Amino acid sequence: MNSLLFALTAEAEHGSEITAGGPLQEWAWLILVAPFVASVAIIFRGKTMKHQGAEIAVAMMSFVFGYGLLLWIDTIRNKVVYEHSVAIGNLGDSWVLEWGWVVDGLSSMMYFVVGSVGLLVFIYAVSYMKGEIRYTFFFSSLSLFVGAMLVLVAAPNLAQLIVGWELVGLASYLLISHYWEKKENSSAGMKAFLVNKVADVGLLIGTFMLAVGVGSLRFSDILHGAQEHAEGLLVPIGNSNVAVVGALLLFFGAMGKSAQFPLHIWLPDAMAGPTPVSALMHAATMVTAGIYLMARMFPLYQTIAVDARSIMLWVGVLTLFLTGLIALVQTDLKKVLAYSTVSQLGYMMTAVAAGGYTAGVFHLFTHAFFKALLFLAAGSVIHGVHSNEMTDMGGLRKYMPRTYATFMIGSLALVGIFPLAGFWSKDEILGTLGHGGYTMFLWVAIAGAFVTAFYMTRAVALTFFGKYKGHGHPHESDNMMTVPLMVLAGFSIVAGLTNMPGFLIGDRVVGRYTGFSRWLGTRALAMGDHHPEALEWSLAIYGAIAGVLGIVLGWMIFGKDKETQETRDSFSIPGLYPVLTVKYYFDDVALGIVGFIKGPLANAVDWVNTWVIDRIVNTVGFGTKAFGKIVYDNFDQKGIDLAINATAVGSGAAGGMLRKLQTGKIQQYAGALVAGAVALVIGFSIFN
Amino acid sequence: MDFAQPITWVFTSLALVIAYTGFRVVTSGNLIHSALALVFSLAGTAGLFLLLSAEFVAWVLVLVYMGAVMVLFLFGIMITKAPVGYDAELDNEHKGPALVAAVSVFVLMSWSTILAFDGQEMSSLGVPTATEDLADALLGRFVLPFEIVSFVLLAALVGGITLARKDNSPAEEEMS
Amino acid sequence: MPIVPVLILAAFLFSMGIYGLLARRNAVMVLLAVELMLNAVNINLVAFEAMWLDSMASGQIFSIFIITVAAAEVGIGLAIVLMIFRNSHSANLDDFATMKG
Amino acid sequence: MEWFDNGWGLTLITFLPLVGVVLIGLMPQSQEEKIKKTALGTSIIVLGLSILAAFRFDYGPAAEFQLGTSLSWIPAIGSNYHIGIDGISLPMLILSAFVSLLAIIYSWNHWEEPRNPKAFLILILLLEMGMNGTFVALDLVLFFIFFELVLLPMYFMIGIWGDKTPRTVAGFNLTIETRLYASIKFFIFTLFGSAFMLLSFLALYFNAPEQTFDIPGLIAQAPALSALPVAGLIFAGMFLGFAVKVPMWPLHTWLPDAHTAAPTVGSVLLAAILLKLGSYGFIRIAIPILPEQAKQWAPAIAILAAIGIIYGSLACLAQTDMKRLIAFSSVGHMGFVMLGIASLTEVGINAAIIGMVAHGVITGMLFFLAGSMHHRYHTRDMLRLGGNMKLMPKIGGILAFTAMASLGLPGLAGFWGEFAALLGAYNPLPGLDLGIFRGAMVAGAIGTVLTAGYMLWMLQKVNLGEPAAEWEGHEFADMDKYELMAWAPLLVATVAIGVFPNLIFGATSDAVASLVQTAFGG
Repeated sequence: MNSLLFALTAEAEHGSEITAGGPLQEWAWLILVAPFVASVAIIFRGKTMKHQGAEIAVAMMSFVFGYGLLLWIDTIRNKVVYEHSVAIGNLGDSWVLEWGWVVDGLSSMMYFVVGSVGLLVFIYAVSYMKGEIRYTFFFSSLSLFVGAMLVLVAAPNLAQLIVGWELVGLASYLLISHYWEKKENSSAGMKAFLVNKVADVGLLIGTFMLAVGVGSLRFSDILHGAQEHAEGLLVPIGNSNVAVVGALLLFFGAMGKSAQFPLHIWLPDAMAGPTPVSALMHAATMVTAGIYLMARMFPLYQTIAVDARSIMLWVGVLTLFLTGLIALVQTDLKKVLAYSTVSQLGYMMTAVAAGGYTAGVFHLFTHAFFKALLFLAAGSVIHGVHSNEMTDMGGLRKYMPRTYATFMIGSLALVGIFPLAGFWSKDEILGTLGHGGYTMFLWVAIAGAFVTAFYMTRAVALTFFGKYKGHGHPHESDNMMTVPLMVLAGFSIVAGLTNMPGFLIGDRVVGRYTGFSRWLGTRALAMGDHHPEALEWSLAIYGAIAGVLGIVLGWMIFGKDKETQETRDSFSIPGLYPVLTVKYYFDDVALGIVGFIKGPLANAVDWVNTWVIDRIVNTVGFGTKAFGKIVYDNFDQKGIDLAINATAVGSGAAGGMLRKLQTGKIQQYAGALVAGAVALVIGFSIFN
Repeated sequence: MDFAQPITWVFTSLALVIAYTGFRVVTSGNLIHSALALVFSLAGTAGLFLLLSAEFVAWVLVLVYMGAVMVLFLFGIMITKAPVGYDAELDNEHKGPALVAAVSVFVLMSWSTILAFDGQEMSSLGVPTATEDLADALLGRFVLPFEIVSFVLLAALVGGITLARKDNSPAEEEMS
Repeated sequence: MPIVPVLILAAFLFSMGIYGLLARRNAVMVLLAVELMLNAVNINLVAFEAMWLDSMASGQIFSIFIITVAAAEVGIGLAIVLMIFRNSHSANLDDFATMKG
Repeated sequence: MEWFDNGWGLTLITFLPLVGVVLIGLMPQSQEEKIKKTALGTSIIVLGLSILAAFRFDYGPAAEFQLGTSLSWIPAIGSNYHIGIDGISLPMLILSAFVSLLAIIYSWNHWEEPRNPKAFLILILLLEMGMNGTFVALDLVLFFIFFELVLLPMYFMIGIWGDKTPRTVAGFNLTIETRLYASIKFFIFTLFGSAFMLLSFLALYFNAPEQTFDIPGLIAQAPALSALPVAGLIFAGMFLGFAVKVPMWPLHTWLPDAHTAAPTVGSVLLAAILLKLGSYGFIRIAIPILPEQAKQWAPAIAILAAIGIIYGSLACLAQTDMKRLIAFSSVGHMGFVMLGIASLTEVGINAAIIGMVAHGVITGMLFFLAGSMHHRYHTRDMLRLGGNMKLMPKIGGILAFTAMASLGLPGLAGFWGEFAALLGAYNPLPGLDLGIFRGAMVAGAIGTVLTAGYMLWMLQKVNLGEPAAEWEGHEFADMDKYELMAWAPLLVATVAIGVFPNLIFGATSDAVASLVQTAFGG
C-alpha cells in the first residue's frame, strides 16, 4: 500500500540528474532559497529588529555573494557543468514539472553578478532609504527580487524559468510602485507588469512550441533536439517551422523583459521607484533576464532557428540607436540612464543575434557593474540635492567629490574608453558584427557608441559642471553609500580584464587571451560563436573614435553649462557661436547636425515614443476597458439576461394562474383528495 | 345470509343501530345530538366486536371512546360555545358534492368488497380471543409499535397542554 | 356467518364519515366525522381477524393501536380547535382560509 | 481501521453534517454559543475524517475506487448506495471539508442580517453534506440527489441573508431586491441544467446493454454506450447540466448576480466548491462514459472556454463592484479549467483538477476579503474605496497577495493550472482539431494578460493611493482573530500547492492517466 507520504515523495526520486560537481554544487540550492526565506522573515520579524529587517537582507545578500563567488571560481577552475532537478508533479503524458538548479559557466557568472551587484545595492540602500516610508517592506521586496532572478538563472527547464521570470515581474511591480500614494507611481508599476505580461504570452507560447516539439521542458533536451534537428521542431508553419516561430516567440518574451524597442516603454517609467531599485533592475536582476534567456537558448538560434536572427538583429539595432537618441532630450538624470540602459541592451541583443554569444554575455557582465555604479551615483546625487532634474543640479563636482569621481569612471566605462570595462565588451560586439559581415549594423552600432558618448557627456556636464542651480546645500553622501560606489568603480575598471584579448602587432600576438568565453561553458554543446582571440584594431578604433567624438562634441556643447540657461530644447546656444565660428564653421555643421539630432529628430523619436507607441499602449489599455464596458452593458446585461428574465417572468405568470387553486379551505382539499382516490380506483378497475 | 340463525338477527339489529346513529352523527342539526349519536354508534360497534369474538377490543372501545373521548368532545363543544340547540348553519354549502363523494365511495367499496369476499365465512364467531394471547402479541411481536404509540400519546399529551394553555409561557415570549 | 354484510356496514360508516368531513362547517363536527371513519376501519380489521384467525391476533392489536392514536388525535385536534376559537372566536372552518394563495 | 475502509469512513464524512444539523435543530435558538460549537465540532470531525481518508488511501492503485462500499438501495431500479473515492475525488473531498470548516470559523462573528446563526449554520452543514456526497457518490441516482441537495441551502442563503438593495431587471420595467432576483436566477438556471442532466442519466440507464446506474459499471460499457444513436443527445444533456454549474459562457449570467448577492460565506462556498461540481461531473461522468461524444464536443467546449476567458476578463475591467469583479473573474478561471478538460489529455485534466483546487482556495479567499471589507466600509464600490493599505494594512496585504495568486503568479497555486491547461490545449488529444485548440490556447494566454490587468487595476483602486476623504477620521479594525484563523490555512495552502504541486498531482496523475487510457485508449 502506498501511503500519503510515499505519494508525495515518490516523484522526487525520479528525474534527478547529476552531471558532475561536488558538494558545493549540490548545496547551491541554498542561494535560491535564502532570498525567499529572508523576504518572509523580514516581513514577519523585520519591524521588531534594530535596523528594521535590513540586516537580514544584507546578511542574506552577503551569503549569496559569497556562495556565488565560490561557485564561479570553482566552475572556472574545474569546468563544472552541474544540473539537478527535483520533480514536483507529474502532469501525465510524460510531462514532469521540476524545480532544479544549474551550475555552469553562464549561470554561475550570473550568480556572481547578481550577488555582487545585489550586495552593494543592498548596503547602499540601507543608508539611502533611511527614514523612507515602508523601509521594512522595501527590503523584503528587494530580497524577493533577487530571489526571483536567481530562480530564473538557475532554471534547468523552461517552466521554472517562467516562474522566476514572472516573479521578477512581481517584485519589480512592488518596488516600482513603492511610493504608491501617488497614482503615477502605482501606474508605472502596473505598466511594467503589464508590458512584461504581454511579452510573457510570447514566452509561454514559444515554450509550448519548443517543449512539445521535443517532448520535454528541459533546456538540455530542447537544445539537443535543436542540434539534432528533431522532427517535432521541423513541423512547418507557413513558410517557416516550429523551431523558428518558437524561437521568435521566446525572443518576443525577452523583448519585454529586456526592454527592446518597441517594448522598452516601461523602463523609463520604472524610474518612479527608489534609485537602488533602478540600479538593481538595470544591472543585475531584471533587464538582463531577456539577454540571459537568449544566451541560454543560443544553440537553438545557431542551429535550427537561424532564420529568426535577422528579425532579432533589426530589433536590437533599432533599440540601441533610437533609444540612445531619446536619452539626449531627457532632463531627469535617471531617465537619461534608463534610456542608456535600453540602448545598451540593444547592443547585447544585437551581439547575440549576430552570433556573438560571448560578446553579448560579456557586455551584460561589464554593463552590470558600470550601470549599477551610474545609478547608485545618480542616487547619491539625488539624495544630495533632493531632486531628479538636472536643471536643479550643476557644479556638484565640488560638493560631492567621491560621487563625481565614481560617476565619471562609470560614464567613461559606458562610453567605452580604453581601458575601462566598456571598451573591451563593446569592441567584442563590434568585432562580432564585423566578423559576421553585418556591415550596416556595424555602422549603426558605431553610431550608437557616438550617441552614447554624447548623452553621457551631457549628463555629466549638466550634473557636475557649471554652477549649482538647485536649492539648499548639496552634501556628499555617507560612507554606506560611497563605499559601494567605489567598489563598483573598481569593478568597472577591471571587469574588462576578464576578457582581454591579445594585441596583434604585425602577425604576432602579444599578451594572452584571458578567455571569458572559456568560462561560459554550458552543456557540451557547440556554441558556434565567434570570439576574437586578438583585438580587432580597426573596429576598436572606429568604436573609440565614435566615443571620443561624442565626448568632445558633447563637451563643446554642454561643457560650459549653457543649456539650462535657456530652455532645454533650444537650438541656439549662445556663447557657443563664437567658438564654433572660429572653428571653420565645422561646428556650425556639427551644431546643425547635433541640433537636428537633438532637436527635431530626437524630439520626433520622443514624440513617437510618447504619442504613438505609448499612446497605442494606453489606448489599447483604456479602449479594452471601454470595450469591456460596452460588451458588458450591451451584450451581457441586455442580451443574455433578457432571455433568462423572460423565462422567469413566464414561470411567474403560470404560477399566478395556478395559485387560484389554492383557496385555503381544508375541506375543499379533502374533497379533491376523495375525488382523486375515487378516480384512481375507477381508473385502475377499468384498465385492469 | 341465513336468517334462521339467531346470530344473524343479532347482527342485523346491531348493524341497523350503528348505521342509523352513524347517519345521524353527520346529519343532525344539533351538535349535542350528533355527539350522542356517535356514542350510540360506538356502543353498537362494541357490541359487534363482542359478536366478532374481539372481547378485549370491545371493552377498550367502551372505556376509551365512550368514556374518555366522548367526554372530551363534549367539553370541546361546550368550550367553543357551539350552539347547543338546533343550528341550520351547521352544514356548509357543499352538501351536494359531499353527498356525491360519499355515495360514490360507498358504491365503490361495497362493489369491490362483494367482488373480493363474496361467499367467505367468518369461522371463529363466539370464541373470544383470550386476552392473554393479545397481551403476548402486544408485548412480544408488536412491542416496538406499542412503545412508539406510547410516545405518540405522550407527545400528544404535551402538545395538547402546550396548545391549549391560555397564558403565554416564558418560552413563547422569548421566541416572539 | 358471511363477512360481506359486516364489510358493507363498515363501508357505509366510512362514507358517512366522508360526508361529514366534507359537509360540516363546525370543526368539532369534522372531528366527529373523522372518528366515525376510524371506527369503520376498526370494524374492518376485527372482521378480517375473525375471518382469517391470525395466530398473533394482528387485527385486534391494530384496532387497539388505532383507538390509541385516535385518542391522541382527538386530544390534539380539540386543542387546535380551542386555539383557533380563542384567536378568532369561531370554530367554523370557512373562516380559516389563511392558506389561501 | 477495518470499519473505516469498508465505507463507514466515507459514509461518516458524508452524513455527519446531518447529525450536526439534527443536534443543532434540537437546541433552542438562545444557546448561540452551543450551536456554534456544535457546528464547529462537526465540521472539524468531518475534516479530520477526510484527512484520515487521505492517509488510508492507497496511492499505488490511485485509479481504483477505494474506501467505499456498495449496498442495495433501490433494488427496483438497480440503484445502489455505491460510494468510494479515487485520486480525482480525494482532493475535491478534502477541499470541500476544509473550506466548510473555514466558513464556519469565519461565521463566528460575521453575521449578515437577519442573523439567525442556528438556521445559517444548519444550511452550511447541509451544503457540506451535499458537496461531500457528490464527491463520493459512484451511482448516478446518488450523485444526482447530492448534486441537487446543494441547491436548496444555497438558495435560502442567498434569498434570506443576501444583499437587500433594490435592483432593476434588465429589459423589464421592474425593480426587486437583489437577493430575491439573484436567488431565483440561481435556482432556475441550475434547475434548468439539471433537468436535462437527469434526462440524460435516465437515457443512459435505459439504453445501456446492462441496465444500471452504477458509474464504474457504465464506464465499463462505454464503447457500447458511445455507439448508441442517442449518445449525442445524452452528452448534450449532461453538458447542459454541468456547464451551467461550472459555469461556461454563455450560461454564466447567474454567477455574478448570485455571488454579488450572496452573504460572504455563501459566496465563498459557491466559488470554492459548488462551481467545481460541474467540472467534476465532466471528469467523473461525462467524459469516461461517453468518450466518443466528448471527442466530438471537445472543440466546441474549447471555444466556449476560450470565449469565457476573454469575455470574463473584459467584463471584469468594466466592473466597479468589487464582489462582482471577483465573480466575473471566476468565469475566466473556470474557463481555464474547462479548456484543460476539453483537451482530453492527461495534462489538461490534471490541470483542470489543480485549477479547480487552486480556484477554490484563491477565489474563496478573495470573497472572504471582499466580505470583510464590505463589513467595514459598508460599500463595495471600488471608486469610493482607496488607500486600503493605509486603513487596514493586514487585510490590504492579504488582498494584494491573493490578487497576485489569482492572476496566476508562478509559485502560487493558480499558476500550474493555467500553465498546464494551456500546455494541454496546445497539444490536445490526437484527432482533435489543432487549429481550434491552438487558437483557444492563444486566447487563453491573452486572457492571462487581461487577468493581470484587472487584478492590478483593482489593487490600484482599492489598496493603493491615499484614502478617500469620506474615510478620514474613521477607525477601522484590521483583521481579527477569527478572520486570521479562517484565512491562514487558505494562504498556506496557496503557497504550498504553488511550490509543491505534487500535493495535488500526487493523487491525481495516476487516476487521470487511467481515465484517459480507458476512455481514449492512450
